[in-house]
Amino acid sequence: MDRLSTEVAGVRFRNPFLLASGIWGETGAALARAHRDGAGGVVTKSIGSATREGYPNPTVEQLGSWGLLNAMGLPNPGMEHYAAEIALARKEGATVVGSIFGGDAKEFATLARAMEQTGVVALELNLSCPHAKGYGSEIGRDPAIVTEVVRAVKQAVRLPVWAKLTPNTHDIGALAEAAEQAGADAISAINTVRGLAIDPETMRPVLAHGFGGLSGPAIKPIGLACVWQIYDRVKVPIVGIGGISTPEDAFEYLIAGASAVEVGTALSAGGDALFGTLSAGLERLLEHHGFSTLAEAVGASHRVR
Amino acid sequence: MDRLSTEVAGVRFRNPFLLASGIWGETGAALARAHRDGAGGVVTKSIGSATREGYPNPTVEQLGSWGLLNAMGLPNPGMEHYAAEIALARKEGATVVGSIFGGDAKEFATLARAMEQTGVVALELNLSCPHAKGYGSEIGRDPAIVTEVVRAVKQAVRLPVWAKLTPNTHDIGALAEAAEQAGADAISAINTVRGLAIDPETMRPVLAHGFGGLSGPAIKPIGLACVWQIYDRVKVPIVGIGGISTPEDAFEYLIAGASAVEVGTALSAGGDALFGTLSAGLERLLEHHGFSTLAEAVGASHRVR
Amino acid sequence: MRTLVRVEEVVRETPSMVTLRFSYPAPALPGQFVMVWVPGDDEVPMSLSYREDGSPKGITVKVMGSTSRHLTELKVGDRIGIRGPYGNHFPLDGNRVLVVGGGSGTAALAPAAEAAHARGARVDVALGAVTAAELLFRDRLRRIAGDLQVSTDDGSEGHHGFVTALVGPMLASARYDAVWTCGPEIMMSKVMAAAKPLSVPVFGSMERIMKCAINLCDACSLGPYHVCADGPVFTHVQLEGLEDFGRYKRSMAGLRIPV
Amino acid sequence: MRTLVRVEEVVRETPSMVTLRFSYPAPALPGQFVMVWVPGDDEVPMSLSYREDGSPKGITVKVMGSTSRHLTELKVGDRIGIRGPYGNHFPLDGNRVLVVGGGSGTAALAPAAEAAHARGARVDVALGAVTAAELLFRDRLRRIAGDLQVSTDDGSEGHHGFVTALVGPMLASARYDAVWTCGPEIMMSKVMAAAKPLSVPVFGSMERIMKCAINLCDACSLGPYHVCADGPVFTHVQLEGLEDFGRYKRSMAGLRIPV
Ligand SMILES: Cc1cc2nc3c(=O)[nH]c(=O)nc-3n(C[C@H](O)[C@H](O)[C@H](O)COP(=O)(O)OP(=O)(O)OC[C@H]3O[C@@H](n4cnc5c(N)ncnc54)[C@H](O)[C@@H]3O)c2cc1C
Ligand SMILES: Cc1cc2nc3c(=O)[nH]c(=O)nc-3n(C[C@H](O)[C@H](O)[C@H](O)COP(=O)(O)OP(=O)(O)OC[C@H]3O[C@@H](n4cnc5c(N)ncnc54)[C@H](O)[C@@H]3O)c2cc1C
Ligand SMILES: Cc1cc2nc3c(=O)[nH]c(=O)nc-3n(C[C@H](O)[C@H](O)[C@H](O)COP(=O)(O)O)c2cc1C
Ligand SMILES: Cc1cc2nc3c(=O)[nH]c(=O)nc-3n(C[C@H](O)[C@H](O)[C@H](O)COP(=O)(O)O)c2cc1C
Ligand code: FES
Ligand code: FES
Repeated sequence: MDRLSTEVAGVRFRNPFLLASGIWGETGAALARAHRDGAGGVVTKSIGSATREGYPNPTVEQLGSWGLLNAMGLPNPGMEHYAAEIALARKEGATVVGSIFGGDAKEFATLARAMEQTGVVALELNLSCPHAKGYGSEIGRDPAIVTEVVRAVKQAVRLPVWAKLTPNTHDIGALAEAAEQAGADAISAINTVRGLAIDPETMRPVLAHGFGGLSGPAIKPIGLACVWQIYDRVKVPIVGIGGISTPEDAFEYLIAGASAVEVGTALSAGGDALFGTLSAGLERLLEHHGFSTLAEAVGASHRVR
Repeated sequence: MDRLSTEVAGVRFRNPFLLASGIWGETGAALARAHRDGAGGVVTKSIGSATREGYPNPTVEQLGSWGLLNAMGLPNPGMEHYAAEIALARKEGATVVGSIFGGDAKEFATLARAMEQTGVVALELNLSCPHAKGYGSEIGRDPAIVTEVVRAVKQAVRLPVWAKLTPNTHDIGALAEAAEQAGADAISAINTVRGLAIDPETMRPVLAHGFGGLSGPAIKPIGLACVWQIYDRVKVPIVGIGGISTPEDAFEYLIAGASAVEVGTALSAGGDALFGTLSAGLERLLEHHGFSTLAEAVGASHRVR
Repeated sequence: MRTLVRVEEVVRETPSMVTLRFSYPAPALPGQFVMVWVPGDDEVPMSLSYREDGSPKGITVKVMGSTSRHLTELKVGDRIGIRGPYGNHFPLDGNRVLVVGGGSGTAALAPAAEAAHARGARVDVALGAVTAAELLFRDRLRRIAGDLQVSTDDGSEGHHGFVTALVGPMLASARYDAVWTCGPEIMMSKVMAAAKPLSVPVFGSMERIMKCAINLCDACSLGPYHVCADGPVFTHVQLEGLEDFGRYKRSMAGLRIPV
Repeated sequence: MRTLVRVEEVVRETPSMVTLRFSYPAPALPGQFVMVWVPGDDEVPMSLSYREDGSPKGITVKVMGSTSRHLTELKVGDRIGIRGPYGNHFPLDGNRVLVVGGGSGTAALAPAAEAAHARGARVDVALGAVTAAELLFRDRLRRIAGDLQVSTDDGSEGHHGFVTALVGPMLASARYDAVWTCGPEIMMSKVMAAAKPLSVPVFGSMERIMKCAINLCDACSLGPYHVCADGPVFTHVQLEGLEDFGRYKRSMAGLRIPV
């Protein structure tokens, strides 16, 4: 299994398959379960300063087997209460990345400091949730604000900082550059893509919040394009996210430039067995292509002639 | 069939289902065939100043039944040669909208004048092709350039001008506002979403050009979200595009704010019969919801309480 | 993937509970639940209280707050959105089963009891409610039950007290293959305590906040489990190992709060 | 939706033509084509010259430009991408069929001739090439043909001249249900002219630029038709009505240019 281990900004994960933020991550028990299931690491639900219920139901809409629209609205117990969840996950051996969201650079920095206390191995800044008013893509779409937030967090903590970017932009490369220049140690991409589902019978948007974020296989080509572009623009490692459900999907992200990947929506259908299947399949793919370490595969597609 | 007829900026179409630009529209014979098949109108392939071969193959990649990635690279015979194709389509009775693309406002204006001579009923400005170097989204992503192009075209022609926008932006509403303020008579949305497919075996991007544009069912939620947002920001009519393959899809676009829709990728599987199926189904849906004209349905979802 | 259905029949079961029947073709196993969308309002989980193929499916709603109230006020012809069914189900085996239902919990149990009866098992039932009028599906269950015993908190019918008081004697009177239960957690934990010395396995149906219902959002967390996917039916072995069972649940925000 | 396959066998058929065999499970009808991707190079349409289920499928490539050359230089074990099969096919009926092939056009005809023979039809063949060495599938077709006649432009084998000269006499000698042809358009139009007085229907397989191959991009326009979806096989009735047939094709840019 050593072939599968990977490093993201100084942090080693036993395999590159991380639990994506917002999936199973509201409780420490679920994070621990993902670890037992074989996740290389687990990213927490995005945590804010205050207890937040999120949007009312309906919060998800399944679109065939190829896509999911969600507007959870960042429910979370709040940083203060969440520390105990992380402690539980860490006690069971999980390598935990703490995801946080805030309304401005100061809030991010304060949260980052609190999150650092919990013993997470890295911070992921959710700069990109497309459906939270005043938060999320309102922050993440503007390189100047990305710079400000990342810089403030870097000044506040010693942990590696991953900037999670939105695909709802014309130039994700520019956002990645801004993050890198501000000191981000890694780039996570992508978050969900803004979308809407309308019920033709009642003529209402299906999700209570209206707009939602698209995830699942439908966004894999979008995520791959983003990772490819980011790889061309920055030197820091990339964590690839979006529509990964097979070992091949993950391999494509790696050769496009990702050093690790996060798995989200696919866990709905894949359940407990998915992490094991992904690792076993990727191990075979790396071997098939003659890569003796995962690192050799990272960005390999850029080098094919 | 009168219930289905619709008006976009002073132009009446017998039904709201228009052939999308780039689908079947390289030749007049194909435009005429779409008209015979029952299209309410036909939008031409995007035409430029010079003869252009487009990108080498592979130019398309099918992703399950839910998505298509293409990088045709705007092949077209050039405006001078294309006039004869439009003449042929018009002779057979088609209501033709002329799509053009250019590198700057001046080129757009020149092309617009030439296109106006062919007798098309409206112009669609392709401000949004995501995979043409120096063209496309390089132009369409910036409100200032959108303003410049639309203004130049409006000064050059008397025809109604439709600005076709890219979803590869953080705020399509701002682009729509820019277009409206510059005099655009309608907004078309959306063009394809930037994406990439990599073949895991050869480790190469599948499309010869690398990046492509995602279309088909996968982008319907994205297109619907864009149309909804645009409807909230501008007064001019909207032509909804993206992933429409059923009457319900079209109905959702109408109640989200579109006055007409364009159908693209679905014609691959749907073929000749599709326009008829869509019209018949939409007629039933309008009746079912008690709309005696299509106009009543436009934006209805915004008004449901 | 949400199907809009028309309410075909509305049955007032008790002063606080109403059954809505509707056609929804997806097959369902006894104990599974659906997500019920009230357009313009919330979406909530509801057990299928009628699940047979061919006949209209049904949910039985007890008024708890605004959405459940809204549901009980619907009329024939009104539309609701259904997705699912989700989750696991009560066992499909066992020759003699004791069904212990409290309040609206009986909604999930009735189709399971009927299915067991239909395949030839003997089903005994212990049914509890606050008061006689609130006894859900008493007549429906009497048709299939070998033995049906009733309790009410106010003594207006059957045993005066909690339904758990019926369980001990019933378990002692015969050899059961399993106990199936649904109701307040404190009730279910007492049922387990009663069954434990006799080594009769207990299957209890649990409730936690449901948002996605498809094993993603973690809203329905119960220890290491997700009620929407690993449940709603759990064995006593699973439940007894849980610190939270009978004690804590999660708020809409994921905060751990007392049950 | 593109399947990468390994070249399993390479057969040099003629000085300018090579057959590549590979396993590709999708079923195909005689006359259908696939899109063949040479990784790192172009993707081009190729008729399936072997299409039977169970045995490796095959394409037979004539060197035209860089991609076809690249294909003919591949070795066993090299990988190509395949998608399809696309388009319609030669008829699956007719008791006596005349097959008229010119040059690499015979690649599309051979599987159709074999399929007809396999279902009991009599198949006669007129085969033409520039020179004897370029006669494609002569031996393969001889195995199934009732009558096989050959022509070469240089007279090195069979009739000295064009294959069209063979067609008139053959058509006159028996009652054919259909003529199937593939080759240069000028050849196909002469075959149609010969068959017309006898009212024998002619089916011709056409070539136009293929990009999407899935009925979207209009690159393969032929009058109102798309060769990728409405063809590649057209009847003489369809073709005779077309201004472009034998005269014009479309460039990569969609420009109308002489054939
Ligand atoms: C698997 C499962 C099956 C259920 N089956 C039935 C049934 O057959 N009949 C029945 O009457 N009730 C059933 N419930 C409970 C039912 O979902 C709640 O009573 C209902 O959601 C209350 O909504 P409300 O808006 O009326 O109440 P609110 O005023 O919003 O809340 C009252 C209480 O209802 C519960 N609740 C609210 N929203 C949810 C939610 N999204 N998910 C879970 N619980 C929620 C919470 O405990 C809350 O404290 C079931 C719950 C689950 C988890
Ligand atoms: C339905 C169909 C079936 C075919 N079957 C066979 C076959 O079985 N065997 C065979 O040898 N050839 C076949 N061809 C022709 C084959 O596709 C071309 O010879 C090949 O594409 C040439 O590519 P190139 O790069 O070598 O040539 P280039 O130098 O690129 O071009 C030479 C000529 O090839 C043709 N061509 C190039 N690209 C394409 C394209 N994308 N689509 C169509 N034509 C193109 C054009 O006429 C062009 O002028 C078929 C074509 C079609 C449309
Ligand atoms: C139900 C759900 C909740 C999510 N919550 C969060 C979140 O809290 N923070 C975050 O950064 N991303 C969140 N995401 C986005 C995912 O982490 C991921 O970026 C996205 O879903 C794409 O990956 P996928 O296609 O594998 O699901 C959420 C996604 C889903 C489906
Ligand atoms: C093969 C192909 C070619 C296209 N060419 C053009 C074009 O030339 N100009 C343009 O404005 N849009 C072009 N588009 C975009 C479509 O017009 C449409 O905006 C997009 O495909 C979304 O609609 P759909 O999902 O119905 O296909 C093309 C799309 C496809 C699939
Ligand atoms: S309700 Fe979302 S995981 Fe169970
Ligand atoms: S090749 Fe694109 S339509 Fe035929």
